[in-house]
Amino acid sequence: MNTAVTIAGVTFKNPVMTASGTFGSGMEYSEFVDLNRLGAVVTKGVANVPWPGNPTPRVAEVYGGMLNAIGLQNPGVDVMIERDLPFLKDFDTKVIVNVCGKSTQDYVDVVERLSDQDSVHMLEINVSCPNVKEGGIAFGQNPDALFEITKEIKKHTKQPIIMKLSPNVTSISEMAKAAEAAGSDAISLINTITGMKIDIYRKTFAIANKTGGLSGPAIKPVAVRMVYEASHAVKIPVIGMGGIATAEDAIEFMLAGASGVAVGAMNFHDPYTTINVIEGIERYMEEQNISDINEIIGAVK
Amino acid sequence: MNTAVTIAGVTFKNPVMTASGTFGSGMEYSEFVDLNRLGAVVTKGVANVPWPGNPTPRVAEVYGGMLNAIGLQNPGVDVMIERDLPFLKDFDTKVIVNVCGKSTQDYVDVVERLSDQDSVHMLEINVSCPNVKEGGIAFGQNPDALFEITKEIKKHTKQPIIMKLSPNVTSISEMAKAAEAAGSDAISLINTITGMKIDIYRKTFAIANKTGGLSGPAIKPVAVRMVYEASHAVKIPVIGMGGIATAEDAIEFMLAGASGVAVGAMNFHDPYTTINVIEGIERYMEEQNISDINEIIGAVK
Amino acid sequence: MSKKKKIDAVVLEQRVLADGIMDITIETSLAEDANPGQFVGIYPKNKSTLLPRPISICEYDRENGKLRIVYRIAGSGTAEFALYQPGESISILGILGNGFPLDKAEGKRVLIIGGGIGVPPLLGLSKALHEGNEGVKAGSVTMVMGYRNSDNFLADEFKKYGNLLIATEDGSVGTKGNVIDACRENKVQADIIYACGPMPMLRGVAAYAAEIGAKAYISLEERMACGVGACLGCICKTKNIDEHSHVNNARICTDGPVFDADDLEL
Amino acid sequence: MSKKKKIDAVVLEQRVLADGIMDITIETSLAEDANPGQFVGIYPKNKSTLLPRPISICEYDRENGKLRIVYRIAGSGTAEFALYQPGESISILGILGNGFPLDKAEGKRVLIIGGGIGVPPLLGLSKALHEGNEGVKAGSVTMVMGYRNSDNFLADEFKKYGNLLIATEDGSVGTKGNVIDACRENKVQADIIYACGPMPMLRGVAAYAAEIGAKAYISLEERMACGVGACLGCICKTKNIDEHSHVNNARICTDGPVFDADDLEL
Ligand SMILES: Cc1cc2nc3c(=O)[nH]c(=O)nc-3n(C[C@H](O)[C@H](O)[C@H](O)COP(=O)(O)OP(=O)(O)OC[C@H]3O[C@@H](n4cnc5c(N)ncnc54)[C@H](O)[C@@H]3O)c2cc1C
Ligand SMILES: Cc1cc2nc3c(=O)[nH]c(=O)nc-3n(C[C@H](O)[C@H](O)[C@H](O)COP(=O)(O)OP(=O)(O)OC[C@H]3O[C@@H](n4cnc5c(N)ncnc54)[C@H](O)[C@@H]3O)c2cc1C
Ligand SMILES: Cc1cc2nc3c(=O)[nH]c(=O)nc-3n(C[C@H](O)[C@H](O)[C@H](O)COP(=O)(O)O)c2cc1C
Ligand SMILES: Cc1cc2nc3c(=O)[nH]c(=O)nc-3n(C[C@H](O)[C@H](O)[C@H](O)COP(=O)(O)O)c2cc1C
Ligand code: FES
Ligand code: FES
Repeated sequence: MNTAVTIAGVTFKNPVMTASGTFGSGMEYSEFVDLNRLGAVVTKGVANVPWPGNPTPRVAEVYGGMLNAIGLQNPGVDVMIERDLPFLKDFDTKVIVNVCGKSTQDYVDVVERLSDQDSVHMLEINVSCPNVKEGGIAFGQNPDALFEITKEIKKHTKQPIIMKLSPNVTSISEMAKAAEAAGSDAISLINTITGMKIDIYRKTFAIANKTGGLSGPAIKPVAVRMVYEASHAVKIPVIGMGGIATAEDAIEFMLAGASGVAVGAMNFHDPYTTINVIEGIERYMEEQNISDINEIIGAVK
Repeated sequence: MNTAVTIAGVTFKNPVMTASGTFGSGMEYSEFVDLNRLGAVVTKGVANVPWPGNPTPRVAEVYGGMLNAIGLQNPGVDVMIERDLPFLKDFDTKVIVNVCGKSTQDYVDVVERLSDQDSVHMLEINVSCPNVKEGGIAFGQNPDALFEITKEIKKHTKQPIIMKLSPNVTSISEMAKAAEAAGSDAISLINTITGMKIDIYRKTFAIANKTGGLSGPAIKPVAVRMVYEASHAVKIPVIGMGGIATAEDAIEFMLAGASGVAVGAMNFHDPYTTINVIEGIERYMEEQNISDINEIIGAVK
Repeated sequence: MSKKKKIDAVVLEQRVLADGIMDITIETSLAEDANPGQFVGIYPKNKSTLLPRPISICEYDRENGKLRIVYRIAGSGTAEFALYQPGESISILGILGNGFPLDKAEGKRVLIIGGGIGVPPLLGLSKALHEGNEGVKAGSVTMVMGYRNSDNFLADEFKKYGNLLIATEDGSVGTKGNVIDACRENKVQADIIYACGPMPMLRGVAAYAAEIGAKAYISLEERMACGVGACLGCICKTKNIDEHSHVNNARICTDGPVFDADDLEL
Repeated sequence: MSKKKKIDAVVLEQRVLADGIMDITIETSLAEDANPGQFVGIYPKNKSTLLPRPISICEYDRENGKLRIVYRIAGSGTAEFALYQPGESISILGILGNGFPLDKAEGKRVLIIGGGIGVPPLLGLSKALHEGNEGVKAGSVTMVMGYRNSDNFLADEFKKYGNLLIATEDGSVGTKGNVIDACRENKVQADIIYACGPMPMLRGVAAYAAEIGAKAYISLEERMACGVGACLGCICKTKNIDEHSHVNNARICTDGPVFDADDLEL
């Protein structure tokens, strides 16, 4: 039985990854999960310098999911290189570093700093964070801006890049095509959908930032649809995420066209979710007599 | 205690309406609900001629909600005038007719046929149905197209119109502004978010149409955010909907800026939802010492 | 007929009837209005699932307010139902749909055909036509039930109401094959056929009815949301323009689930 | 210390402690690692709510694997918890956070201040410092607990571990006012203060500690998602750059919930 998938030349032992920002740098969940079993660890978004993020409350629970407006708090790329990457290097898993920035130059600075890090197998470029005022999502909601920044980043990277797309757009196909045209090696989606919660007794926003990104099972149907649309619009591989809680969910994304899948908010519900998904995929393959996981990628048209 | 709201000159005894397509013509749920208690009955979308809709399966359940791709099956405006309006006329509630079409002319035909119907208090123009191939959503995803069709429809209507917006857009504010600029008297949102579900054992789409519109509690945070954004972008009143299950949910929409609210998919979970919402709003007003419901509209900024 | 309601019912008993098939009896005032072929919507308590599950009434006891329901564990909702204990309260919507039209059966040779999980709703029907307790008594009742294997749930109960033929896919009991094979093998004649089961079987039933010159009433299944005719989720194709919809669609939940096979585009 | 786990625990008993306040004891192997001031995440079963509820440990019994938890019914999750019956299995995540630093308290005058639902986690702490069962025995233990009214839950238990002063908003018991009013009224002196309660109270505690020259350790609350330091949802502002985050933020769930008040931007 083969569960390995290859995305932009990088081979993952299985398609199951962690979604950026929901698994810290891997360290926090290593108490629960043997990181060696994961297809990849995708780290929290990192910028050129430390970012303080947004005021609290930063998270709020909603029906079947949560809102977050962390605002990309991160210790900066230097700390990542000195502390997090050495930790991750000891595990037999792939490492994808999620990169954020406020300007094109910010992104370029980070990817350049990471370009000689052998322990970094791929870079995921977050141009879709709805929770920071400048930069970020501005690139992720306009195909021309996405094209430009992708092209610029590509000039400065050694590792293959994954442009991470925002679902807060009219046409996800158009965004996927812009990323592909500019040379992105893969795309990942979806980032969170912008949402809001109001506390009707305190008459305030549940999130200090007013809006937050919606994630969790509530968004899965939207994510599956966008993965389907995006993977039909481009030839580069797609990594799918959005509400994955079970192996069935992961398989749904793969049938829709995803070559890899990531578990996000559901890590908070159950820290063993990634492992359960991996084991469940293997069971499904056995039951369904599927010898190679690659057979199911995009199999439902 | 005043629970009445006035939207575009029409006064509703309370802000609670039914969401189009989830309450039939009112007849079906009149076995459960005293229609006299509702702020308004909003009918299923009606076209100039009968539409057969999409093949089955048309509905699928998902986490905290459902997908539908009914495809706007309807008996045509003549049947509505001969059968449904006379039925509704006997109730002391306002009637809003939801209108659909494939071309601008289709919409114009319907609103003209309805213009001399006194029992129709408002028209809700559905340019946001994601489940029909032609027309519909094409108008709802492009601000220029929305502006043009709104303007054209306004020329042919006697009743005030509500343009119903699609959430499947990059900027809801821009769409709201286009509707307002073209003369719409109010806007309503959100229609369903396009989603997909795949049956991993049968390896087929759960909905024959492949994609369907997501509704129910799962979408509430997105709906509240869009109501907030839209109501801050325009001066015309906003009717909010998307996942309303309880009075708390309805109040959340009103605090975000909605002058009216509609209950959709949750009618299927509990046919008494509208009444429970109405009673719960009254209880909230009592507890919070709110003498006029209008005080809470847009109160959280 | 009373109005439809969403109401709490109480589980009286529940047992495993066959592999993956449960037999539950609930107490509810809705039983007063129950007829063979109608159904209820049962709401799971799991808050991630909001829609009622349409499940047919197997037997009803109007006086004592009881409904017997036989269902297959098919997914998360029915898996949850299978855990319900006596005394537990559940939410149901009903009575839904139109049942089998009995009036045409008086004194006639009735053939009742069921397949798989389409078998249970036919029990109350067979009983009514055999005993005449709904004011209509069939001249004769022949029942043909199709199963996968020898796990012939409810067969003993059907036998009380007439002549029972069985078809099994694996040939372990009765005719090897499907219900139509069994009908042919036994040259079953009838004036009126009532059937419930998967769509391919129902197509076979309609064809067989035409062959033997019988009238067929068949019970359909479709994904439902509201269950009360409001959402237009559950339509089937009709030969003629439907009176309600004004297109060639009828709503299974309210215009059915039982239809005159001649009216349908199968 | 063992690893953190998500694990099933069993409810041993539950009772109403005061109006809207529940007192539950659960059996779990996590109790082995419990310390005063730490907390667990309790997962509601309601599938519309996916995040664990952070609730402090009130008392722990390591040998017998028991945790006592006292909580206020504040929303849908805690309302669900209040229905749990003895024998019921629940899912918990733990042990989470760092508890109160006891080592500084040896032989010292300890002041323990709690307000509202911040009272319960201080019971295990008072006991430990009074009895010395964690290897540290306070010279003296004074406790000041603030309540809304005369419903002084846990007060009788606190009394066993030292001198208890009470402040009530309505003045029905002890000092009318808040815990700081009670401290002033009684001119409470201390070398070290441990506190848990609402933020305004904690600010008052930090100020009072400065006044009397005591060191204050305070337990903070914030909305949490992961509970294990991964999501960065639950931060508080620190005076200096935090060692982990490299900005002026510490994670309450892992770096806290107890902090040296001097380190915080309150
Ligand atoms: C009129 C009618 C009568 C029925 N009578 C019976 C009966 O007597 N006994 C019995 O075992 N089953 C019956 N069914 C099928 C039964 O409704 C499904 O097996 C059940 O809904 C599955 O629910 P689930 O949550 O276990 O499955 P899931 O797959 O988790 O359900 C997901 C969603 O799909 C719907 N769904 C899944 N399968 C079906 C299906 N076959 N038909 C309609 N909706 C479905 C569910 O209602 C739910 O909304 C009947 C269906 C209809 C339409
Ligand atoms: C470290 C820590 C220790 C705590 N210890 C206790 C305790 O011992 N006893 C006690 O009664 N309460 C305690 N709380 C508060 C407790 O977490 C909340 O009352 C509880 O989460 C409410 O959940 P709910 O589902 O009933 O409310 P809901 O309002 O329905 O919860 C919705 C969401 O908001 C979160 N939330 C709501 N209120 C709070 C809050 N005050 N703090 C953090 N998250 C909140 C919930 O966890 C959930 O994610 C503690 C909080 C923290 C952070
Ligand atoms: C708390 C939190 C923090 C996140 N931080 C990041 C981030 O730093 N970079 C990024 O690209 N996506 C971030 N995301 C988005 C997730 O990676 C993922 O795209 C999204 O949550 C959808 O998946 P899910 O529904 O499985 O959570 C974050 C999500 C959450 C919930
Ligand atoms: C079965 C179904 C049919 C619908 N039909 C229509 C329609 O005909 N016209 C329309 O404008 N919206 C239609 N809608 C959208 C709803 O009116 C509403 O905008 C949406 O469902 C979000 O609200 P909810 O989450 O409360 O259901 C339909 C929704 C559902 C679920
Ligand atoms: S299920 Fe809604 S019309 Fe039949
Ligand atoms: S709750 Fe996630 S870091 Fe504290």
